[in-house]
Amino acid sequence: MKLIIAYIQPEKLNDVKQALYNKQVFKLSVTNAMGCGQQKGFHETYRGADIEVNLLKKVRLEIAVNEDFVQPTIDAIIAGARTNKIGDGKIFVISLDQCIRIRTGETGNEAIG
Amino acid sequence: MKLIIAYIQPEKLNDVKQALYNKQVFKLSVTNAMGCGQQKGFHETYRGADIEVNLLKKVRLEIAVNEDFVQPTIDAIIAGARTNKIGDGKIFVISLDQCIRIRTGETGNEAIG
Amino acid sequence: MKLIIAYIQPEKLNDVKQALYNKQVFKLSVTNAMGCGQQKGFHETYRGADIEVNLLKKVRLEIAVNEDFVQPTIDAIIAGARTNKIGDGKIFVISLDQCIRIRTGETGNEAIG
Amino acid sequence: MKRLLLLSGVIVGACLLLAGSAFGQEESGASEAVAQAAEVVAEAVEPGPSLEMFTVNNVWMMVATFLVFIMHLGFATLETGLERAKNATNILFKNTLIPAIGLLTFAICGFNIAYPGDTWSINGILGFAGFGLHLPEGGGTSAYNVGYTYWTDFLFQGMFAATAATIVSGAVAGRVKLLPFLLFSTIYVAIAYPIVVSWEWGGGFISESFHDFAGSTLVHSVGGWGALMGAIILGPRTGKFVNGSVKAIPGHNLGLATIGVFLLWLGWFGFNGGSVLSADAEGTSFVLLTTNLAAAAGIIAASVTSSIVQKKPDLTMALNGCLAGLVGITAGADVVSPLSAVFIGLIAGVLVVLSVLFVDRALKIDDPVGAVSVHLVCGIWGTLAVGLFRMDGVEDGSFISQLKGVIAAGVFCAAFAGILFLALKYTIGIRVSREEELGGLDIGEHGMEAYSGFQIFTTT
Amino acid sequence: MKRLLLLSGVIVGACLLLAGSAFGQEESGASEAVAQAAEVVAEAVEPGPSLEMFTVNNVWMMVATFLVFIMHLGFATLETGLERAKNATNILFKNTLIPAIGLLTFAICGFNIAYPGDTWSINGILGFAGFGLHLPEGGGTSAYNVGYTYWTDFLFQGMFAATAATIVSGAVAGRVKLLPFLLFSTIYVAIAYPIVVSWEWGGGFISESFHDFAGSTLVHSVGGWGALMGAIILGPRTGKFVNGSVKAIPGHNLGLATIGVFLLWLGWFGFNGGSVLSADAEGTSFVLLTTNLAAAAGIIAASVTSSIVQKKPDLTMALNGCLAGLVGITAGADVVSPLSAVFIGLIAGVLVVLSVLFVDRALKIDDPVGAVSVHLVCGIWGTLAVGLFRMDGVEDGSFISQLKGVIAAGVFCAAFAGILFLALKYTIGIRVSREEELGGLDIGEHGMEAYSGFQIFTTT
Amino acid sequence: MKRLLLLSGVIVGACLLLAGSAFGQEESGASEAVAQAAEVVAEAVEPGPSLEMFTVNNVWMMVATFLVFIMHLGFATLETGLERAKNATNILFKNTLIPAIGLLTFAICGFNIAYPGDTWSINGILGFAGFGLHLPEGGGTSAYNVGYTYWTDFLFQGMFAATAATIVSGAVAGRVKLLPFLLFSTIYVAIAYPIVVSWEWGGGFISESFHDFAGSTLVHSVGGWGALMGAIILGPRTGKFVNGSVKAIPGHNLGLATIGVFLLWLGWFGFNGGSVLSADAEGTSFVLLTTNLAAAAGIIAASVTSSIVQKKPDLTMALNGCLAGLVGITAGADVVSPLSAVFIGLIAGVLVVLSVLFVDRALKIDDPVGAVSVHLVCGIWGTLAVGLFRMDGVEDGSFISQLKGVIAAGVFCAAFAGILFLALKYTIGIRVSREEELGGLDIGEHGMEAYSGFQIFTTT
Ligand SMILES: Nc1ncnc2c1ncn2[C@@H]1O[C@H](COP(=O)(O)OP(=O)(O)O)[C@@H](O)[C@H]1O
Ligand SMILES: Nc1ncnc2c1ncn2[C@@H]1O[C@H](COP(=O)(O)OP(=O)(O)O)[C@@H](O)[C@H]1O
Ligand SMILES: Nc1ncnc2c1ncn2[C@@H]1O[C@H](COP(=O)(O)OP(=O)(O)O)[C@@H](O)[C@H]1O
Repeated sequence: MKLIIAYIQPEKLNDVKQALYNKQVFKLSVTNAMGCGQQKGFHETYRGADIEVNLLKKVRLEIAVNEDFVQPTIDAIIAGARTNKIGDGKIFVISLDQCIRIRTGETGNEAIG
Repeated sequence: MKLIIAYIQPEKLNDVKQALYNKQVFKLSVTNAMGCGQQKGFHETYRGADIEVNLLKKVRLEIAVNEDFVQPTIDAIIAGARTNKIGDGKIFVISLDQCIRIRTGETGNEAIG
Repeated sequence: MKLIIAYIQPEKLNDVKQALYNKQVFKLSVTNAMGCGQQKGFHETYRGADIEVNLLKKVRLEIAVNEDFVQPTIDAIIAGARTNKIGDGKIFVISLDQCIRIRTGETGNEAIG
Repeated sequence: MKRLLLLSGVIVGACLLLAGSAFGQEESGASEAVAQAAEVVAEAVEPGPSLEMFTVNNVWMMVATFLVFIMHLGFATLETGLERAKNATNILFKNTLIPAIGLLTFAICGFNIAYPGDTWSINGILGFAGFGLHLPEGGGTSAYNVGYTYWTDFLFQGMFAATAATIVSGAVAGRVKLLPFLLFSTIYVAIAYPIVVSWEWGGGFISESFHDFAGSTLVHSVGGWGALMGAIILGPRTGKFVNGSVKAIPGHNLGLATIGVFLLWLGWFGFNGGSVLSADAEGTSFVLLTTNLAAAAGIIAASVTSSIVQKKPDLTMALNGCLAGLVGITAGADVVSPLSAVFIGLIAGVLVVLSVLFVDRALKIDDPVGAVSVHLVCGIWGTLAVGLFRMDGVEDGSFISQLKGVIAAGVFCAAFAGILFLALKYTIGIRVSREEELGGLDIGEHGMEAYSGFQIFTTT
Repeated sequence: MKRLLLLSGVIVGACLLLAGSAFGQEESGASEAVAQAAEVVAEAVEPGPSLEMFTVNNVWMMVATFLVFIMHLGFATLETGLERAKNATNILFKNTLIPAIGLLTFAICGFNIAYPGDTWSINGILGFAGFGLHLPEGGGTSAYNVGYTYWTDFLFQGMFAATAATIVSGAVAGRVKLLPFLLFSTIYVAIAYPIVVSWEWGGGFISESFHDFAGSTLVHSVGGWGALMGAIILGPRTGKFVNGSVKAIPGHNLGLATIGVFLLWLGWFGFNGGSVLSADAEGTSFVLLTTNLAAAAGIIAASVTSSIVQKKPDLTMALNGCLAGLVGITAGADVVSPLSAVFIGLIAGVLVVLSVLFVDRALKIDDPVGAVSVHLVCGIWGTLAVGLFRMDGVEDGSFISQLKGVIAAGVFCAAFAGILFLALKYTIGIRVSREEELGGLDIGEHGMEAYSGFQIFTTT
Repeated sequence: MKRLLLLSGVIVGACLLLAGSAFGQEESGASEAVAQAAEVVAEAVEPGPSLEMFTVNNVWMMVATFLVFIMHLGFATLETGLERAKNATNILFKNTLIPAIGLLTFAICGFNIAYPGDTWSINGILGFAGFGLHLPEGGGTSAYNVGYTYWTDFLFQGMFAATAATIVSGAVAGRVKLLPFLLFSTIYVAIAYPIVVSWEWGGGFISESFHDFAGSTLVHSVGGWGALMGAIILGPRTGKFVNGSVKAIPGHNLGLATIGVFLLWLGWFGFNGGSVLSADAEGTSFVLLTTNLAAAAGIIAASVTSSIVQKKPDLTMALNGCLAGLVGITAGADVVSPLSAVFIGLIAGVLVVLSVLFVDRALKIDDPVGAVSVHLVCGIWGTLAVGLFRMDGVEDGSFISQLKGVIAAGVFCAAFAGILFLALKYTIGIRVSREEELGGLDIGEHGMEAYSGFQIFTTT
């Protein structure tokens, strides 16, 4: 089991969700986050004082999947999120030791989906 | 050392915290998140146009624990969060390589608690 | 590759970012979180009823780095965040299996930076 | 939902049916204006206020009317700010509908119940001058009243009427079902409120001895009794009282709440200032003085009391204190000295804080905005204060007659509201499901969030 | 940005240049007041209103002026609340500038186009009494008008003027570029609006037979046509219509939106009440009555309609319903019976909901706040309703002449707004880039967030 | 906390003690109304304003009073919106208490210091007519003043008084301790403000030659000096100036800030319109005209200036520009031509932007809302502008006498505020701890968040 973490542009969330659905990935968790990457920030000014805004709004996805879903999930995220512009985001994959469904107590592969 | 991630219903947070305290787990971090799982979303309408809301409000817990606290922590989360209704949530367990307390620089098992 | 997660005091974020820059760590993601640790909460009252606030505002950093950047990153976080007061926070290190840049499809060490 | 349609149908139906007969008579109203204006000029020769004075008076009353109107926005924002974000849309919806319902039902029947003239069915207790608005002979001139036209009279009184229902809204926020609440409001404002008003301002059985200048009892405690019965019958919000301990459920937007209180204070310039029923310079300015001194005193007293009792000064208590002072001075604004006004306000400010705590801790009644403490407790206090503080030479308003008035209104309103809420409870139900409550009434009743896109973290 | 400077230069330049000639004449205005006051006293002996009556009238008109003024805050908050958080600063900025631009351009030329007196260039269609404000002989006394001074006249009308531009603002929110929008507003309010006004209130070619009491057509549909053309020419916001299906783009702050509607309702006390142009007791109070009944009826009807059509009662529809009722009654507030006012409001309330859905679903025009439905559709409805509901004895306002007026204003405004928007589109461009739109106009146009620090989660 | 109790005790104690003697005399006030009304009628035969005219005047002054009242909500929302979310409760609390403190202290002593009549202790500089409100003979009639009753006089002036303290509030926001701030406000509004007022409006030593129509100097710069001294003595907010560079600390709610400015603009209809001290048609309408033109010009000029200097148009600067224009016109609203009003507003709008930048960058004084730039800089500008722009025939207000007045008020206020702030600093302390500041004053001083449940991400 893997935990896939992805940072994407907020406005691509709907496309990514659609792409995931197409690959039968229905479960995911979303947080809003701010990111600092290759994408340059922008300058805000407020009452004449400069603010360098280098934390840009991003959406963070967390998706736990079984091994055979890892690649499809990654593909789907890329399909949904890629615009070829700087700021498109990153995907991180982590090994998941265990997964438990709170409602039933099921564990492991059964619990994940 | 393990990192335990759990998604629960927002209104169960207090119960889960209580259950964790009972098991001597005092440290945790909380983020608000939105989740997409077996629980069906609901329909909002706004000025006659439909919105299918399938990202439901969840609370995300992150708890780093030593090995011997893993099971008690999981048990506590389940005890506090379970309602037997769809949407109760999931628990994920990840291996933690290292843990450092910023204040003291302590590392490993000492730092975690 | 490692994923470094850190919880710090919100007001130290700018210092931590500066310290990371000094160590050539330019990429990171930030979420706002609430934490429960050694730091005691405070009491709010609202219309005479007590609220024990034990979830304090924290900032959560997530930084994916190559092996050789792990220690510098940890050092930088500590340098920026330490005040020697309770509540300074924690750093957690997790093994990262994979990293993919959405824009280019690059993977692994190349994708991380 | 179906029920809402039903209600709506009933309201609209009633509107249409009744309105036909109701509004019929004055069809030619405005077009007669010119003729009547001429008449007025003629009359100006006879004794009676000059056309100029009548016009000034009417201008003042119209100003007072829009000030009272804006109180509805005050109530809406105060109540919204003091409840949780997840119920904001619901509260705003209720408070937008209430003035609409209030005005229309007051046109259909309320006005003619409140001011039955000589059409009493039960002498001094219940009268009804018929459905709808009928411009009386000379209704647009000072022949109707030296202070205002018939239309101004109706509008000013109509704006008052809806406040009684709005007061209830705050106490039942966060768990009441929309349709039964609107039904309650409609009936309460259409029947209960005007009946009580008729007893005093309509010339009824307490009008001789009771003194309630602008409605500490007639408006505020009428609303307050409804609030109390509603809060009791509904029960507390989930999470308010847990294992015998009282939990705070903080309001989500204190800026909105503060806007609400300032708008209510502003509205009181018209609520009390307009209750002089003319622009009489000394009368109106005196009333504005006592009103403002009491509000100021209420703020100070509540802030101090809250600092002592709660350790830190509580903004929501200061805001409640302002309203407490205003409600307190409303009964006697014209007959107490400025110094007494300050005292009445100070005591109201102390009272409201203690009452909020008492309602919470001792009575374990959940009143999210403090409506019971502000409107009922301070409404009673203000009414009785007339008996204690009235200036020499004021004939009505002895403590005993004040007490009688308070009791009469209280018994009637508590019974009426109680029965109505219970009837609704055991028929269509008055409380949303626990799940809907936890998820918020905005989604449950309206499928719509008040703060779309904002990350809101609520565990209550 | 450069363009904004340019515009600003133009505005300020125009200000300075024109103002020199424009304001020159009345330099000694205020200092003549004393002399004129004496005159007035002298005149008081002759027929004409007494100084007292003149003063009351003028007070009422000044009150009406500040009520209309506060409508600009109403528009600002309503529009802001119904769009997304990321565009809030931009909307607030636009709505702060519009009254400023409106007042200044109205002083420079608008007032003298709207009220050309006998300086018609094209008879009854286009006139211009010259640049700037020139206090006429006796302009501070009742010799100018029984109801107000020249200054009051200008201010009251000037506050009206800016509303026409504000209405457009709502329909183009979320994607229009700041500078071209301000250019559009400046020209529309300086030229188009006053021309239409001159046709009716300025004594022009429809003034005999057309009846538009306070501007269902002259103000609201003028704004509404601009809104419609703007929304069409700009195209929908990104994400509004996706693969033929209509997506909701929820407003971010319904509390703000509700404040907006209540302030607009409040403002209508002055918008309609002031359009009596004196404090005449019967006239003003009658107009306030019809106005308020229509607003209340609009709320009820829109709530019911929305409950039926949308399954759950939609707060934003109830709010639109209120405005719909108000816009609807504006043309005939003085000539329809109270019962008719209720009907006009009810129909407007139904109409506005259906129109919002129709514009969205059938026309696929993206109007974030419903400006077209509220101001254009209900403005037309209200104007025609005069023909259907006017009381016996009212001479102007037959259905046919109402229709003619609607068409005249419509053709002119649609053409004017359409050409102006297209001209801007093909010169400096009127729409922000897709990227700026996605990131929000607050950052794009102002480099500033409206809710600094708040975590806002928007995927649209 | 303990100190707050102390303060509260002092205030309430003072209230009770002084009030006893203070309010004693007019106990029978209202009850004499009828008798006096009769008198008035009798008097109407003699020269003097007719009862009608007196009543109109008084109505206008009461309207002006509530307009000035609502400015307090404007200040509250503007200041709250321009500071961070974590300090919102604190700011709202301060701004709720200030009008209460202002009104009560003005009743206790301020009014009688400001208007000492013939009780000067130091001729033309310091007088005191005794504690409390004492209805003078005929105080409810035109024998007191042709424009208003004694009660109206007090209320209108009392509403003004509190604004001076509110202005200070904005400049010290985000780091001042609650109790010392309230102490400062109480003393400043009870003593310093009325002394300065007495010099001009109370008939003191500058009243012959100085012209300050509605208080560019007497109100705004009095507040502005307090703001300046407070901001200097407190020092900047943590994080404002870091290693010599100026950091932005963005306000958290620009919608709230915009509401604030529009309410202030609205309030200025009464602030300036009421300062005519009667409803005189030409006088009031002229003043409203100049006031509104200056506000509009201020918005335009500040927007343009900000677009040039800051590259993008800054909403908060446009808002400040509006207030700048209003403050600027306040001294000369009655004696400058409309064209001059536009110029005064334009210059004020430019000035305020440059001043904000100068205060930030050159002086390194941290003034979160721009109170110094708006009220002090533009207050001085407006006062001097009278000397430059007054119309022919205006006798007072030469540049030199204006300058003298500005200096007199400035020296006194800067000294008074400086000493008072320093005294508080070295006794009870005026600044919260760094930790409390970082965590926010809402938690620190009130244990309560303004936006409970909202996720707010602040690193400053
Ligand atoms: N090494 C990293 N650690 C943590 N977050 C990262 C890292 N690299 C990228 N991110 C996240 O991904 C987002 C997009 O990264 P960016 O470099 O701008 O994208 P791209 O690689 O397409 O140019 C960043 O804003 C940040 O939130
Ligand atoms: N595979 C997954 N990956 C990421 N998050 C998940 C996953 N499965 C569930 N979740 C999170 O857990 C929440 C509850 O899941 P759900 O399936 O509704 O609970 P239950 O299993 O009790 O029915 C979801 O809303 C989502 O936030
Ligand atoms: N075991 C843990 N699991 C998850 N989060 C933790 C853990 N320990 C600490 N944290 C996070 O770190 C923050 C700071 O911890 P705290 O114990 O107060 O710091 P310190 O160790 O410097 O006293 C906490 O508020 C919490 O968010």
